[in-house]
Amino acid sequence: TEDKKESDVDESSPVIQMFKCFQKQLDQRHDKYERIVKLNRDITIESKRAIFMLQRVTVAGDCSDIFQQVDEKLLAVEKTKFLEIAKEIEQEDPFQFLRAYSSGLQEYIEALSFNYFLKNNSLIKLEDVQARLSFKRESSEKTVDSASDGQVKDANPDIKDPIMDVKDTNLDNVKVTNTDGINCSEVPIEMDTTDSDLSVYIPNSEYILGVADLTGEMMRRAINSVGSGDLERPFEICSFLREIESAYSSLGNANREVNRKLHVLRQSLRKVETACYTLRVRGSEVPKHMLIDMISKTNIN
Amino acid sequence: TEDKKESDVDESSPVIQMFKCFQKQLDQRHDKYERIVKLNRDITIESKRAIFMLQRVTVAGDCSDIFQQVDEKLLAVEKTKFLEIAKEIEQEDPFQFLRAYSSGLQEYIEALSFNYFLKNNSLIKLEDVQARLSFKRESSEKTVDSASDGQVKDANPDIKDPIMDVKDTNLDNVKVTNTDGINCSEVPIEMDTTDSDLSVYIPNSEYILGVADLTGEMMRRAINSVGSGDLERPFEICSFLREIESAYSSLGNANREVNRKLHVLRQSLRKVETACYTLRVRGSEVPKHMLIDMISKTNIN
Amino acid sequence: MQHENNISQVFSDYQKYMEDEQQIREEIRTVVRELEQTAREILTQLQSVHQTNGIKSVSSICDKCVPMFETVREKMASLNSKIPVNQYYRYNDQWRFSLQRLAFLSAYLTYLQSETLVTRESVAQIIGVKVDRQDGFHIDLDDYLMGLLQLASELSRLAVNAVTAGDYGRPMKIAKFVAELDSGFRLLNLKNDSLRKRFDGLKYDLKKVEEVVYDLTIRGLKPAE
Amino acid sequence: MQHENNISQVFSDYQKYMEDEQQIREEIRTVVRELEQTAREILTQLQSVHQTNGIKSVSSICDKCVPMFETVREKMASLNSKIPVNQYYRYNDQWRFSLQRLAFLSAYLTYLQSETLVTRESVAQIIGVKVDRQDGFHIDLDDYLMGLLQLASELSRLAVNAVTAGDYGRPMKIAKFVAELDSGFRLLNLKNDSLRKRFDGLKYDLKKVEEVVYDLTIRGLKPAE
Amino acid sequence: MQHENNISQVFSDYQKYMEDEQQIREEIRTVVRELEQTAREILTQLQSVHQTNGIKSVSSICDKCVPMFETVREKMASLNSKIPVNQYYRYNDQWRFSLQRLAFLSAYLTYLQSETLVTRESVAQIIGVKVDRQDGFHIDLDDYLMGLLQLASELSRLAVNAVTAGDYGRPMKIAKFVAELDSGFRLLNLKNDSLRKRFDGLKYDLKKVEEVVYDLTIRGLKPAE
Amino acid sequence: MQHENNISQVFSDYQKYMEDEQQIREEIRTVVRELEQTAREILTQLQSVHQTNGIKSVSSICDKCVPMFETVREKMASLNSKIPVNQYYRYNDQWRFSLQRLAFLSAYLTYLQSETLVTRESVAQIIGVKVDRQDGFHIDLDDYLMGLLQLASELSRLAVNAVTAGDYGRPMKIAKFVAELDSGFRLLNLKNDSLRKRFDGLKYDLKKVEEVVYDLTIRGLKPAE
Amino acid sequence: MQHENNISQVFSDYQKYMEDEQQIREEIRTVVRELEQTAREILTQLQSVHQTNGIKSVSSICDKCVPMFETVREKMASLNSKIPVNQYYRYNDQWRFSLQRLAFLSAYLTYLQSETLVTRESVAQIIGVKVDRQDGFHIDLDDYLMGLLQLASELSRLAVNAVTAGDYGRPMKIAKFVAELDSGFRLLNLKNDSLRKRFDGLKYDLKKVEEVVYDLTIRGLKPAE
Amino acid sequence: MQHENNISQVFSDYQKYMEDEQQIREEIRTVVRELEQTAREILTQLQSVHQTNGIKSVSSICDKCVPMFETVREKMASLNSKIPVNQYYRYNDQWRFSLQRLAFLSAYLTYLQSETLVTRESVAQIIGVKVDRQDGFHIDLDDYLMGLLQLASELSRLAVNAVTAGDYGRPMKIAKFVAELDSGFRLLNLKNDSLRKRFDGLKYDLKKVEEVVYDLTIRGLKPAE
Ligand SMILES: [Mn+2]
Ligand SMILES: [Mn+2]
Repeated sequence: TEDKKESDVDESSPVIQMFKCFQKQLDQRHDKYERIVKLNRDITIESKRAIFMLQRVTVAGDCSDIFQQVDEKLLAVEKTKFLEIAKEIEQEDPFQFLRAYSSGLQEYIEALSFNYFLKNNSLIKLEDVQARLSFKRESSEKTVDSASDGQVKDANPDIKDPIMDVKDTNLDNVKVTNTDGINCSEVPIEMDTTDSDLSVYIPNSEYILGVADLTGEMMRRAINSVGSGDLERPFEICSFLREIESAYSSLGNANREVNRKLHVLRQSLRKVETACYTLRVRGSEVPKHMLIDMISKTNIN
Repeated sequence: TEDKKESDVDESSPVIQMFKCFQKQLDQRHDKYERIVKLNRDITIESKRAIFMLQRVTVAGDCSDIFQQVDEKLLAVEKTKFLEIAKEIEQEDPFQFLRAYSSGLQEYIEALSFNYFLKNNSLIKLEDVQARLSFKRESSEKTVDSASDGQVKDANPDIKDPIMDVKDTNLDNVKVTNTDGINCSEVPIEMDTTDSDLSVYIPNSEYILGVADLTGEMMRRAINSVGSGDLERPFEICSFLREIESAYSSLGNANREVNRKLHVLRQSLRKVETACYTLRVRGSEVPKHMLIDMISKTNIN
Repeated sequence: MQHENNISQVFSDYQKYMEDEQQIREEIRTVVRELEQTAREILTQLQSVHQTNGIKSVSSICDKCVPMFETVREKMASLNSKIPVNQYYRYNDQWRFSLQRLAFLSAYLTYLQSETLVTRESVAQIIGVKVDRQDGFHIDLDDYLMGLLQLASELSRLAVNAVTAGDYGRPMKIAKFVAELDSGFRLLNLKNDSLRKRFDGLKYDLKKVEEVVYDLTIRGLKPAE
Repeated sequence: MQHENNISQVFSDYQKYMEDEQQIREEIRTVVRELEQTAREILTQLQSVHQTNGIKSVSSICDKCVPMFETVREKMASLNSKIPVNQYYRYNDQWRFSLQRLAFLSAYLTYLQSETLVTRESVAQIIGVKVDRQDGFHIDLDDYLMGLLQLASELSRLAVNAVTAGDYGRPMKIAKFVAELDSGFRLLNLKNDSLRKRFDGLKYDLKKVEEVVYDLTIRGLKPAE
Repeated sequence: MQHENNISQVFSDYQKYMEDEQQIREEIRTVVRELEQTAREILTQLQSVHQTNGIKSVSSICDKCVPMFETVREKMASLNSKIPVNQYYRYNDQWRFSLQRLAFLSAYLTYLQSETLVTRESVAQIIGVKVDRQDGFHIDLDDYLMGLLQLASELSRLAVNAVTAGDYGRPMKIAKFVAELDSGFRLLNLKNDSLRKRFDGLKYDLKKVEEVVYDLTIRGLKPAE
Repeated sequence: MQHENNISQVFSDYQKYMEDEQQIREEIRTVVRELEQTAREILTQLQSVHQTNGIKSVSSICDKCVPMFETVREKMASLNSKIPVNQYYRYNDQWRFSLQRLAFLSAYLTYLQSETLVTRESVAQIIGVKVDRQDGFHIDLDDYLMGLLQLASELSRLAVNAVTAGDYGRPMKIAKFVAELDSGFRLLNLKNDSLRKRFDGLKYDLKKVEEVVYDLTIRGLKPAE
Repeated sequence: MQHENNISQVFSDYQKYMEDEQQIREEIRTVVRELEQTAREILTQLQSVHQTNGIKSVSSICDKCVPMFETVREKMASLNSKIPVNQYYRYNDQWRFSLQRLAFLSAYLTYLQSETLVTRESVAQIIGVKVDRQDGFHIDLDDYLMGLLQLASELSRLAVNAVTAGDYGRPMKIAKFVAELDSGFRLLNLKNDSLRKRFDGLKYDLKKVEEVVYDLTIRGLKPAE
Repeated sequence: MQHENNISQVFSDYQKYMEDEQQIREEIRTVVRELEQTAREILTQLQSVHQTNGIKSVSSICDKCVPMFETVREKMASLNSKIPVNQYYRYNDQWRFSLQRLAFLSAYLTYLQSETLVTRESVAQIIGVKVDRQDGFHIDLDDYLMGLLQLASELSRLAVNAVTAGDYGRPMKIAKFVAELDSGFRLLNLKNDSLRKRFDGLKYDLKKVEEVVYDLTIRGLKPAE
């Protein structure tokens, strides 16, 4: 083994040069992944907080400022965190880093669709969600004339135009400058991108998983409604949940994650059905004359 | 339930005021936790990279620049990431947020102690690690005269003074300004802190867990040594690992995490013992005269 | 050999560290067990309001409980003395559950006495701890909140049993109180922890109480306010 | 009802999305199975170098393999045609293992032919894929590296069997080659993934080869260089 | 060499054998997937009785389901034709779950039509299988019973929703029916398997239904029998 | 060789030892299976009180059960005879569940007969075992208490069904009884075991019964005491 | 009532059905236990080749084993008689492991006797089963192959111990044999099951044997072929 | 009221019973912890034979251990005194693991002293317990066997380290000893328990030792017998 020393790391060896290049590529990718993971955590937290805010909405109170706050919060998440992710994964296969931000994306979809349901009593469409995560490029030389197809069609006026200008974020475009003449970037970053917008692509499966989580919030909302005296909401929600449950159930070959969430969805539906049952069975007890009597009494108070 | 409306959220109610205060406190705490978690991820990654660099050290090559790079990397982690954590947990019970940075701390201890072992052939002491995570306060009015007891006593000259000046970090001190006159901070932040240094406290148990991980790196080092023709290292490491194994084994009532790592440690020791066995049994095969013959031949090459 | 002594030193330090910890844990366990014993006695006392004539003797039941908290404060002082400075969170799994239970008992007693929501400051005073960590052994915000959630659950049961005992006014007041508590909790951004899980039950407590109020209302049994 | 249609639309879209995916997956599965069949045949061919007279007929063995890669390239073109643009990483679990295996086979063949390390570009060319994602169906850096690690393992076995077959020069060259590969890999910062796990085995391969060199050296069997 | 041919023979036989088996498994999978699709459609149909006006259109809902079972029988015949003689138990993990589901659907349909318990013979007839193993593709007793337990669970949900929809008579009949099922199952000495686990849920279903009956009774809503 | 014989001796001893143990386990299994059969029959009998006319024939139902316990005692004697001296705890996992079930049945029968709480002594007498370990095959306190918790659950169900059957007095008495059980259990400092887990269910049983009483009260259906 | 009888009939049928199955399972268990006893004895006998003088008495060791397979065949006939027609796959988990073990023993014996690979036909004959499913109780190809993989593992151990016992020729022959087995298995497209997992071990067995040959070669101990 | 006293009596009895049990458990825990401490010290001592010069000082290492078993016997006597008559199996989970460990240590010491297999009688004597259950605190056969399996594992490590330390004779003797242990265990029809699982490791220990012997043999390092 004496000749070991001869074969010691030879900095000029092509193999070593090649691996130095690999090292840079791997580190770049890992760093990017890590940055996305951090954005993902931020998105998760902000979306959860938006959901909490929405659970504070009561029929009786004045809720317009809550909705406004939520709209602002969601918009802020889109314009900062999601935009940053969009920049990170520009030119990448959208599925390559999906695992790094999937949980945040689902939580965001949960929040957004809950907000939408409370305002419109219906389910937000995937295209509308996707439109919110599609951004105009600030530095584009030519203006984008063709408006995206995915615009929210019957959106509440509270929801801002989903294609938003990106001005107040100060992310640098990551440029990989190659120090020693070898192309070490796994992916050439510099491309003509002036005519393409930035976006965070939402696979249909992520959307469906986010909507599954929405049903849990709907259940909470239904029970809260009983507590706060809104006796119609639970029936509306029950009917909505039944439709969603039925739609989920008729999916063939759904993946395991969907099935797991479907189980929770069914439990939520049972809870809402039981609440409706209780409302009905208790409501049935009042004879007409007593009800009139009761209402008049209440009015005196 | 008609009188429900009367009891709707009353913004001026003391209960609601109280809960608004709770809201701020909880959010502050969660935000702090989240910031620490992110620092923890950074520490983990940087420490892992330092370990990889150290595994590149070979006896034959010129390693002083690797050591220098590792020293710089560790110092950078301390002066930025750990210092930020120290600022976050200043005035807090050090155990309150430990879970948020425990994994990074252990990985850092693993890297630091590996570095130390390769230079000094011995185990770095807890006090020495602690000293590196203790910082002078930049803004302190009076200079800290009493040098910390925890200075590295027989440290390699490569290791910089562990009590380091904090100049090149630009963290603002988090000040909680109370907008509505109620003290909403769970912990009053403003205190006379001029005479106290900042530090990230290292519980002995974290140190022990970090050292347990070190043994895995030592095993890698031992096997690599055989591959690169350094036939003495494995025996040294074997002896060192046996001592550590014996020390771990004699701990009473060790916690589950220690026991899990001890299991891995034992496997590593077995691997190193087998490597030593192979060296010995093969080495035994050379008759004296052949060995001489062999050496002379090698010299010719 | 140089580093051998080094290693044994390291590990004997750690052995010492662990033994100290174990010692402290055992002392804590003993005090906590006594605390729980007292808490069980207070609870038994307070739960007698659910019994047939309990609702009529609320104030005498409360009077019996008050001195029992004296014992709580003594045990708490003893517990405090066991915990090294700045290590509350190292050991707090051991008393966390008991502290929540005591926060609940304080809140329940306070409600029965005055129909008001106990503050964290009052809880701290009643059970003999601090509010702020810096001041010594304290009660965490989370634990105080957990106690309030237990209170809501207990009150929803009380609303039912009050009706059984012929007290039709109490459910109305409980309903107002629990609704306010619910509004308060909804302001919080909870993590997916035990507090969140318990909070998820609050809406059912409120619903139950509302149903009792409804039952009384439709039968004209609601007393004039 | 307004939102009902809404909901059915959403879910029928998803049903469609899933069915498309399943369709693609099945097509991929079929091609990958054929690829694996070819890979197995190449491997069987290449492994015959371990057999008694194999070491002496390395070049004819290689010659037999070369045309088999033509089939690989055809299958690969077919595989490429199945994958929608920008969805490589949606499905790549299905072929990842096969791609690593093919990278290994290319690397092994290249080594046997020229005793050099195959580049990623060459692998790509041999098996008919691209190097860069943008250019089409490509081979990931990770998968190429995995192939190299499999090569190291195969070569350590070859060093042993070469000695058995009386070829004492080959182990020396293998040792140099594997040592350089090891130096290269040590430059990488690997995550705790399968690549890291496999890399952990590389040091044992190197150790084994060094032992063979040692055995030859002490017996004076090492040929003059 | 004699035994080398021998060896290759062994392995090429095996390759054939495995491919045949895989072929069979894939064919079964395809038919089972279609069966499940039909089962899902029947279920969606039957579950519409829970919806707001569903309880009033039970008979028309049933009418819509009846022809769908024709499809089931066709698929079942096709499934039967895929299974090699005597190998029912080799593959039955693939359809066991679907068979239980179909047993449940038959039982549910029968209950909605006539408020009676479907027999195993009827299930077999409805879904187009045999009762006895020796007569061909059959339904095992375990699978039939699993279907009945699923029925109990569905009926307890129906009792609740029937009341919501204003049908106060149905829960009484459901209660009687589920109580009888419960008595039947109690006689069995079940092993510790999935059937036992599912049976443990039956008592909750029964309790739920009894509570519905109670709620109606105490409010005088129970219709005269 | 001396120690070789030694070694075989060790292993043949062990073979014998294991076979003996297996023999005993199988004998126990057989008797326990018979015990469970009898227990199921008693339970079926006792559960008929939930049925439409059951509540009116409580005493005749009880009369039918009494002789069935004779069989229990016989089986128990047989079981006792299978257990080697001092090895109760070696095998008690095999009958523990059945013993708890029998304790429950004794407690239920006793309650139905006399509305009193069965003592451990009575349970022991009814099922033919000892109270004290040293006197022979005995029933552990844990198992007796587990039986009582099962009783509470059964009684909460009975309260509901009694109302359905028009018996408005029984729920009051059940409420009082279950409240006492609850107070009793609250005194205990339970470990975190299966008893504790089951005890957590007791408060739901109590709550349910209290709600039944509430329902009767608010509707003026509570009979004068 | 009509359907009530119906219900009890369903359940008493099921009780009967379950008891029958249990009976069959227990009978199978008994025979399998005896089979395993015999298999252990054969194994003990065959493993004595590893002992100091074992390698020299291979043929007499084989002779002792041959009659022991007579017992195997008897037990196998008995096992066969317990299985209801067409239900091989319902119960085969109970004997699968033993069958694989016996396939291994047959293969080992055959190798020791003639250094050839046993065919599935021979295995079937040696242990008294059929090759084809339709002819009766048979051995599946998977189980036969599993036996071969166990053989490879045993032979790699034998190669080591043969050298210890001074038999330098045997490892060469074993190496050749195991390499052929390896080539054979490599042709298969194995599913991800237990066979695949076990196959992954084959390469280590082969490597070990190759290293033994290497060790002999480098020391000039390899006998002339 | 009669039965109310009854109820409180039941629960205060139980409180007493639980406290007694807890008391016993804690006393056992304390003694077992001390036992384990001593066991750890003996192990540390015995494991020093693996260290560089350990193999040469086996007999002095053994001498140091002998008096440490005196402490074991004392602790064991103390443990025995804590266990109520006939309740060995109620608590034996608490010391089972330690007993196995001590059986291993006795076996290891005995082997190092005399290269013989310790008998269960000797283990019992060394650690101060009985062999037969009826004579008092005893060691079960399972626990003794578990100790022997730990010994095999330790000896395989010793064989390796002995060679490293230049002792080439020891591995031969270890190989013979472990082979005998293996033959013994092979006779047993082990249940699927922890003993079986551990036994599965024995064949790897044996293989390891055989390979050490092989390595020595092929290099001519095997000392003349
Ligand atoms: Mn949610
Ligand atoms: Mn590490």
